Amino acid sequence: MTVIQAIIQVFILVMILSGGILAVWLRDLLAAVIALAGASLLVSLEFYILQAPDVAIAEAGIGAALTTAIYVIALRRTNRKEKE
Amino acid sequence: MIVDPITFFIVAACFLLFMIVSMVRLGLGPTAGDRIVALDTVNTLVVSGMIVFAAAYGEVIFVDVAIIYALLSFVGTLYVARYLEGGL
Amino acid sequence: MNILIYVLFGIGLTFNGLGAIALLRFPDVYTRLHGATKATTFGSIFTTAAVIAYGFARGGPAFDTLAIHAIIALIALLITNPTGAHAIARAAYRSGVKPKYAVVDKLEEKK
Amino acid sequence: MLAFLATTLVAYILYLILTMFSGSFGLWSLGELIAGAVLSLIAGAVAFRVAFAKERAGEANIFRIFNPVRFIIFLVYLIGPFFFSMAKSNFDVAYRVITGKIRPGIVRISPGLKTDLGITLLANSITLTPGTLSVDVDEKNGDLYVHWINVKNPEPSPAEVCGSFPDWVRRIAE
Repeated sequence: MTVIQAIIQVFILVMILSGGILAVWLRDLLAAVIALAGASLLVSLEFYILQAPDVAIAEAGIGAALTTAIYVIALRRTNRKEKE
Repeated sequence: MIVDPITFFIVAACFLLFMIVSMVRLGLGPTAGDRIVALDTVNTLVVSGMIVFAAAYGEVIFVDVAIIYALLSFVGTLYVARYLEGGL
Repeated sequence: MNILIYVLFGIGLTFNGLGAIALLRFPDVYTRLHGATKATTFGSIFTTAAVIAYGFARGGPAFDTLAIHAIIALIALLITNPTGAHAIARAAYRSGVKPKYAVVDKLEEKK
Repeated sequence: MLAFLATTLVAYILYLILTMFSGSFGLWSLGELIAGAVLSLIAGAVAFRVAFAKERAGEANIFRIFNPVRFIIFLVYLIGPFFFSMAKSNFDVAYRVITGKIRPGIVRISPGLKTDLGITLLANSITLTPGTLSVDVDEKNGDLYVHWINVKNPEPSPAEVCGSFPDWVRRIAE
């Protein structure tokens, strides 16, 4: 039981890390926003596994819907490609 | 005889494996459309994984998180899609 | 009952895995959407059905509530998933991604 | 007025389903019943213009959806032909994932539906059934542009792409 739970935790943490690295590394800012949305989605799943459903609901609302919306509206006003 | 909770944990671990495969496509998709498809797949997998976890822990309130997640992740997908087609 | 739950989980996991593999194997956005949307929706129906069967088999108010809420989550998933796929396909077409290896493209002729 | 009542009723039923098995007063407790009534009144007052917008529905009588006969037909449609073709579509997708044989293209079909609800239902059904994915809709005459993964005929009839679905949808929503 505990072994499987540890494996689940490791999988989720690896995916959060890869999402964050992608968000920094990608030059296309829309792709970076999508990677950030994926990372916050998985952060919410991690809160959920740690048995804090209220925090998970808050993270879902803020991370998946609100942050993505704000970043996309900001992209609309500026450039999509990052300059070197 | 009722299923042991360890079954649900194994199923959830399989879901996480599929999520990793989808994250690969999120990383190397050539266009933004490919990345949104991958994000949508991860959303669906997370929602059904949350339902399975709720059965594993035996708590009702956990399923409500899944319902809210299913509706809110849709909003995020729609925002990026609207940006891509030039509306918004 | 036990065997039913295992079989439902098996079918669901198979189709979810196919959806994830389809994401890697197909060549362009539209075909990937085919694989991802259909296979993951169908697989999610089966895994959620397994949870619903588990809830009703356990019995009691708490587990009945779990099963009913799982049904509502499934309905939400069934409504939002094809709509999101349609939105992504339209956005991809309007942002200028042409379907690869296409033999016919009527939408191109319209514009 | 009728739109407001219908929205309130739907919201109240949804609230009652969500809070089932919560108390001693039958299936629900008294506090849940009162709170649900107040909340669904607020929801109805806020949302009835969006839920039953007349100018976008196409025709005058938009409350046909509440006809119970249509509901029963809808359930039969969901369980019978829709679920069957969904299963078929998944084996089709499995075959194409394993072998990699595709011949894609975007075709146009004109099913001849008029109401918004009918077009939405048909487009979502098409997305979940074998080898097809709705890409765009022509809002003037209700034509659908469909991405077909295995094109057999560049100018197909609706029956060739989605089987008997337009007839079912016409029975449900028009």
